[in-house]
Amino acid sequence: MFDPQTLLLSVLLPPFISFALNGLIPPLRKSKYAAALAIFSVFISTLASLILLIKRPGGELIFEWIPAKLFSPFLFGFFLDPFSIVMFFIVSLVALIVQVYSLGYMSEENPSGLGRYYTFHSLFAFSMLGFVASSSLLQIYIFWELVGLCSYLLIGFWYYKPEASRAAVKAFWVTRFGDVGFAIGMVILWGATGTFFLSELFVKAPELPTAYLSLCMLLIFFGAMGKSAQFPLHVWLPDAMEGPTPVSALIHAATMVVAGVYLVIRLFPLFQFTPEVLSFVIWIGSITALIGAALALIQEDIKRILAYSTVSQIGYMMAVAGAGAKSIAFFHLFTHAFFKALLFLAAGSIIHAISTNNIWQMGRLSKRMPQTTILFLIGALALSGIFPFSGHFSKDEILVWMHVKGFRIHFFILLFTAFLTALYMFRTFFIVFMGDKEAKQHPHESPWVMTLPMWILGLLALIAGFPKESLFKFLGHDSESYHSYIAYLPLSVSILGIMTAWSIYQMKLFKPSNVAEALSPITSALEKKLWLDDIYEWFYRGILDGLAYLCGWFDRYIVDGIVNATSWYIKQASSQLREIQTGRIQDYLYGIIAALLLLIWLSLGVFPVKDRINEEIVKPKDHIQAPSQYLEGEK
Amino acid sequence: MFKLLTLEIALTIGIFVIFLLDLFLQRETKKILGYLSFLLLIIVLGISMSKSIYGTAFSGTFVSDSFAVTMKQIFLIATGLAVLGSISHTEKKLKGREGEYYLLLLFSLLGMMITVSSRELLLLLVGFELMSIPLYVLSGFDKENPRSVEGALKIFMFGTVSSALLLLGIGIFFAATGTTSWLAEQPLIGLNDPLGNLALIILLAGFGFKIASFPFQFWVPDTYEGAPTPFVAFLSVAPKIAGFGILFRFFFEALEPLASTWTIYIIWLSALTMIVGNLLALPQRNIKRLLAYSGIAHIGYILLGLASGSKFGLEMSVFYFVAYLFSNMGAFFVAEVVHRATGSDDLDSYSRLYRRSPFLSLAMLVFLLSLGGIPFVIGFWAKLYIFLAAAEAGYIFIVFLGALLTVVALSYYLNIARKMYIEEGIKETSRISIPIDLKISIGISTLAVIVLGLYPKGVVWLAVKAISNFQ
Amino acid sequence: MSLYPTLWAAFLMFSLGLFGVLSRRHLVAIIMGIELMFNASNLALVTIGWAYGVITGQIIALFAIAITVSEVAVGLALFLLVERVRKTVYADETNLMKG
Amino acid sequence: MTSETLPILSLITLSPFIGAVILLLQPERWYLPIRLTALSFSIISFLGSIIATLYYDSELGGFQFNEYIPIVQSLGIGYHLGADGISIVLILLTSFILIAGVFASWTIPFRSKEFYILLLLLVTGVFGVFVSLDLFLFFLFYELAVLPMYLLIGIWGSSTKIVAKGPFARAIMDMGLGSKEYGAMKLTLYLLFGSAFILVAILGLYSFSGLKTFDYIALEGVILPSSVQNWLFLLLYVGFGSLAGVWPIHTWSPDGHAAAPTATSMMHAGVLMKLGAYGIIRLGMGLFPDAAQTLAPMIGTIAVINIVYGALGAMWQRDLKYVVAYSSVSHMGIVMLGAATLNEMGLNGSVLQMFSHGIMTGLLFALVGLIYEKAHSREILQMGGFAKRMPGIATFFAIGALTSLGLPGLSGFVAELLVFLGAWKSSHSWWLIPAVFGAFITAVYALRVLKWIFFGTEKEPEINHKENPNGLKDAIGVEWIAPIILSAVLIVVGLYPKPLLKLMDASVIDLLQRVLK
Repeated sequence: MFDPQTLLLSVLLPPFISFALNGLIPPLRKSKYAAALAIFSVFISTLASLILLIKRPGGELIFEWIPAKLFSPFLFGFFLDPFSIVMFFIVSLVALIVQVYSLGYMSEENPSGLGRYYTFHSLFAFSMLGFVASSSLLQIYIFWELVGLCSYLLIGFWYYKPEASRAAVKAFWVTRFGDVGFAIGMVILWGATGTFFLSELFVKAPELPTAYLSLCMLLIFFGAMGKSAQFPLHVWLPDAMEGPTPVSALIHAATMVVAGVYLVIRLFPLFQFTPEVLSFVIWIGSITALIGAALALIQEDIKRILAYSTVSQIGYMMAVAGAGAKSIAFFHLFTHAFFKALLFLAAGSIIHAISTNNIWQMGRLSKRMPQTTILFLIGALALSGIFPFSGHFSKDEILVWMHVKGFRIHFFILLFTAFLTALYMFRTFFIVFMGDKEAKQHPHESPWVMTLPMWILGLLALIAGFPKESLFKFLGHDSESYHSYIAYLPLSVSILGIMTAWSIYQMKLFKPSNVAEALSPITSALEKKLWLDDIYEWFYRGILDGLAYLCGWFDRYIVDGIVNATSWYIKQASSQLREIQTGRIQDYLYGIIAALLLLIWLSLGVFPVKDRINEEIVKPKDHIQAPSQYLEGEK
Repeated sequence: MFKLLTLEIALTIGIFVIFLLDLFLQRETKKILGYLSFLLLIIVLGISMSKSIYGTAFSGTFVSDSFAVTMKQIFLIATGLAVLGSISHTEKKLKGREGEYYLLLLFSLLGMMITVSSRELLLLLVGFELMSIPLYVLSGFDKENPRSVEGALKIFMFGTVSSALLLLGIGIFFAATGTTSWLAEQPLIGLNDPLGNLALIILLAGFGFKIASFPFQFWVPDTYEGAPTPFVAFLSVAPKIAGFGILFRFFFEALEPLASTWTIYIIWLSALTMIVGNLLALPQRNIKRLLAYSGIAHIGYILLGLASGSKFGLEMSVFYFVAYLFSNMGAFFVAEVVHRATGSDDLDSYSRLYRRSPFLSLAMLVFLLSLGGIPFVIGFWAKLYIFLAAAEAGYIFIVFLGALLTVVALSYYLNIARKMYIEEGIKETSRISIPIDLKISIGISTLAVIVLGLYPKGVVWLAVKAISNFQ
Repeated sequence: MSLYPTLWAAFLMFSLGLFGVLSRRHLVAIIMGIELMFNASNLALVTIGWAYGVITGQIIALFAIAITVSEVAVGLALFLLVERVRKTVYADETNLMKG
Repeated sequence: MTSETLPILSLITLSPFIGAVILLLQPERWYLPIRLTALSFSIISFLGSIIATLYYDSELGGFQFNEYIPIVQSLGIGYHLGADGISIVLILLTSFILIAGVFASWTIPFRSKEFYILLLLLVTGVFGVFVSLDLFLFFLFYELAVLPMYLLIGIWGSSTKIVAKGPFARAIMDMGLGSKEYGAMKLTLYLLFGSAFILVAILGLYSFSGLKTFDYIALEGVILPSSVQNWLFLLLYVGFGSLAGVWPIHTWSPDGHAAAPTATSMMHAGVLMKLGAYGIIRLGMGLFPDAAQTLAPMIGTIAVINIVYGALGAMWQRDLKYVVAYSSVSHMGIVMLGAATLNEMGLNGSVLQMFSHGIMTGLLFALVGLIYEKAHSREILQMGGFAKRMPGIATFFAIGALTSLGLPGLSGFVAELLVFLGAWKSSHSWWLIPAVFGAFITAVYALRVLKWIFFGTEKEPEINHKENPNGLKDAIGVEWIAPIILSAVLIVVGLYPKPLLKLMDASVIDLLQRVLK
């Protein structure tokens, strides 16, 4: 029973089944078994992917989806390789943890709402897993859109909150905007190679002219930018925090947002032939990392802080992937999944306790919520890359690689980002947990159903860095051990950041506002989120709606106006023409004269040109019988 | 040779019988005259089925071939419907004068029967007048109604002037050819010099009054509006078909070799007639005027068949006669019923008709659809066939024009449908009671329109048979 | 003798009649014009028949006269009716119905 | 399969007609029997089309289930039916919409008998067009399909207010824009105007071919000189284009759809517009292959205009029905684009898009009808937060909206993808770009409408307060059936389009080989 196909199916199918059952049977969805079903299904997937992780087989499932005679038909397939197996593990595990956590977090929801929540979760689990294992570009696109749909649905889960629905729609629009690029790139890639199947693509694509291929990959990467919230398409992710916190932990931290990185990793065999695109990827990655961190620094909403930090961490991944180390990018993805999810869940338990997102209304939580404090600290340390937490290893690898491969500028950008990361993380930590003023409500520690998952994640965040070597071996990446001052640089920078935060927010050595004034142009730019939202707003309200207005107006009053005018003029003409019927006999009699003149005029036209001799005009003999014969004639 | 004239003789005898009865009957009992004349028409129609009435007489000037007989049958049917539809009208409005009414109808019918089987211009003239003069009288039959009188005056003026033209045309024809007949034996010399051409034109103008094609249509709406409606049903169909009978005989039998000349006149008249008829029907508010103009438009379509100058085209026109006959007469009968119920011919008196009488509104809808050429009623086939013939003859642009004008036509037909079925605001909702005779005639027309629409083949056969003896 | 003079005469009569029909307002005058037209045609017919040396022309003329008479009979009756109902004998005042 | 076996196509086509006749005999007041009669005869057609789908030999392709009865031999008119893959798909679509439409108009308030009679007549015409292989018959059924619309819209329709502006304000005002009579009359005259062109094209073909027959199969054989082909093809394009909502002769469709009652707009947007596209593909491309090849660039370009223009037009609208109507204009653009690509992908996509758009727009109109029944308003901006009161309707509406923006897993995606691929493979690759952007704009307005109506804070149109005091409710009882059927079809086809595509593939390739040779 452990043959790869079965395992593959037992990873993919359970969430789908739970989604189908919950979706199609309203009574079930409204009952409390919906949650149980969803959790159970994703638990099975987790087990199966664990077995896969241990056995590490390879395998493949293929079937025909769209038939074609003149073209090669479109195949569908799922296949196992190191990346997909590990990703299976990450996705299913985090999904499981988050779904369990949600039992506590969403306890106030009414049953039908909870059922909807878990239905969406199952759908998400299914489509994310499917995305991971897809073996055809088209299929990747399909699941790509499906996870986008799930994020839309879950962000807008509290649809009656206006900002939630707005954030959901915004997320969908922005990602969809990126997908326009993805779709076009995909189509024109197909146009050149005639196949969507990855293995065939990897064979055929290299023959393409580099410019063409670069165009395709650039467009596809555009999609990745949308999905993975890369600058300048990152604007949807902070707003997406309107959704329930566990959703943010699962979708907008651990799994879905990294789909773009995963896409780049998957298509790396194609990217590697297009150095220009790769350098573009590096640039986008590093800029995103920097901007994300900078923006995180000035937020007051704890979830937004985490969101921006996600943006910047994904920037890291992109950068290093662009630099050619897909395994390192994947490694960071792996560790980041755990500690970022942990951070979100911790934040969630805080919000659950004191129902506000604003860090300035928190404080001294360390006494009230000790477990949460510790867990958040673990996450923060991991994120800042402090030894021995998992983040340390991956971030180290990234920076080292950037340095070794000689991307100096990017190296320093990312190094500075590391400093900022530690700074904003511990700014948050000190304000929220150590801050001197009391929170208004009386916070309490969350129930075990929430803390237990957090502890598991905390453990993972702690240890996830150690299996580095074996993971690299599994992914087929040789990480040359490289010992020099570089290796210690990131760590020391992070510690420096922590110290800074401590000195500012704990010791109050100097006021943050002074720093802000000192850097006023930058801070004001950051306050405005670099005007990106305004630009998009303008594009949406100004360009799109303007065009729509033009078109609609033109259509209604010009195109349709012409139609109406035609019939109107016909009516007018007819009522004009009525006048010829004066009602006076003699005027009528003129009609006859007019007719004669007309006919004579016509005859002048036709007559002289003919000279037919009279003999032609001979009537043939007539034959007159009873109609009987014509009866036969017609039969 | 008299057995060729059986129909005419029988009709004449019947007419005299009715005449005598009319003299001796009491005022109250005169209504049976209507049934009698209907009976008479049935009998004559029965006779017309016999196969022994075919041949030529009077040294070929009087011909009774399949065309003539078919046309006569059509006239008989039309007149029969008209008589049936008039019964209640006459006994209500024209108490004591039924006799004259029916006699005049029958005389007019006799005239038509003579015209369609005459191959000689003098006979044609006589028949023509015999057909026309009763119509003048009947148009003015509603003596107290100024509109009726005025309508009669107009048709009379128009008619007399055009018969004067006809006489002149005969004269010029005579001058050009030295003969007034187009017998089988004898060739027509000298028709294609300017003089003969002039004769052709003037004769066409003379006949034009009967079919009321474009420049001769002026009298139509006024006369229709004034005259008694059941008679208008007759007037709008039978004389026009008779006029076409004459045209077919004269142009297609006598002047077929000159086709390339006269088809040009006909096509022009046809196009103008379509345009004027449809456009003028558009702003009408009076149902009778509207039907008058739409009838003019239909004349344009039929002319298209003649203009195609082929047997095929003529067959299709004959098909169109049948379609037009039932649809148009039916519509006028409905108009009569509504007029009697509401006392006005205004379109507004049709609003919510479906509430007041579902049968009536359904019948009207069927007639309108048939006139508009919508599938599964006979009008559709008629229009299609005519267009087909014209396209075959290469008048693709005229077909295009005609097809576009059909849209205009439908816009005013549907306007009536809207009033009957859609329009909301309504004062009167009492049910309309339909007199039995009108019920029967409307029923017959409706049935014919639908059945023949579902099975057009029979009519096609009739048309083919009718035209079969032209070369 | 040549038949042109008579034909010209016929032509003139016809045009005269037509002119009368179109120009006069009084109904009786109009019908006189129509009479003229008929008679012109008759004259022409007779002449042409004579020219061809056949009697067809004369026959038609005879018939035509009869027809004319009947038409005029109907016409005059109609005029009386108009005069009684519409209280006018002028052609251009009988325009109740138009358009 | 020939006509000595069960005449399946006649069964499909005529059973609604028989149903109409039977309804005619029933008294107005029989509430249930009327509906059951209509339903049962539609189900007969439905089963018939299912059987046809199953028995159609998609490997063989070509026209099957042929039936031939001469009507008028001397003119070459015959009752010739036959269906190939494309027709089968569209028949299937029609019968789905028919069933859904019968259920959607179950609660129709007044004159239901006449309503169902007209509906069934309409459907007879539609089926007839899809299966008739005789041009005369084709035209006959076409006109039959157009006419009942007039009464359907005029009697049961609904009016809106539209201000007259612009250079033609006077004309627009006099025409009474926005009233249901206006919509009905406009639609009917527009389509008859189109049918005039079609008629001329058919008669022209008849006389040019000189075969003295209207039989499609026979006429397929003749190859006319290319100039004649171009003219006739253009006539057909204008004629059918006016029905398919081709820019710029699409303006009847928003007004017509907006004025029409639910089932009618379902039938119309769902099926009749397809009928136009079908006409262009079947008659245009089938009979005038050279012309099709010559004029494909024009068609494709206009189609692209349709896509973007329609989407923007929909974005401007604030009346729910108008939004859906304009979205169908835009989607019909995708259909025509697929037809213009002249390759397997594109044409398959085009036919599949006909199917999926038919179902989708049927679903959307059904839901709009429901919303209108509950809220008595179609003003989008007056509604809000309905998802709380009517979660079911919200769900189905979301499915419809997501299909229209081409979300994978729903049938719209497959069709659009195929069309896009075809467009890139075609002679004018640039068509792809605006088409994809059109899809993006669709996403914008579709989600926006979804958000405005169903999400956010609760609002209620003020008319509603007096008209139904008991407030907004979710759909109940029989109202569910139409949405369930249609969205099920959407999902199934979206997940596994293979059978449908297999069905049409052979026929599409036959057509292509005729065109490309």
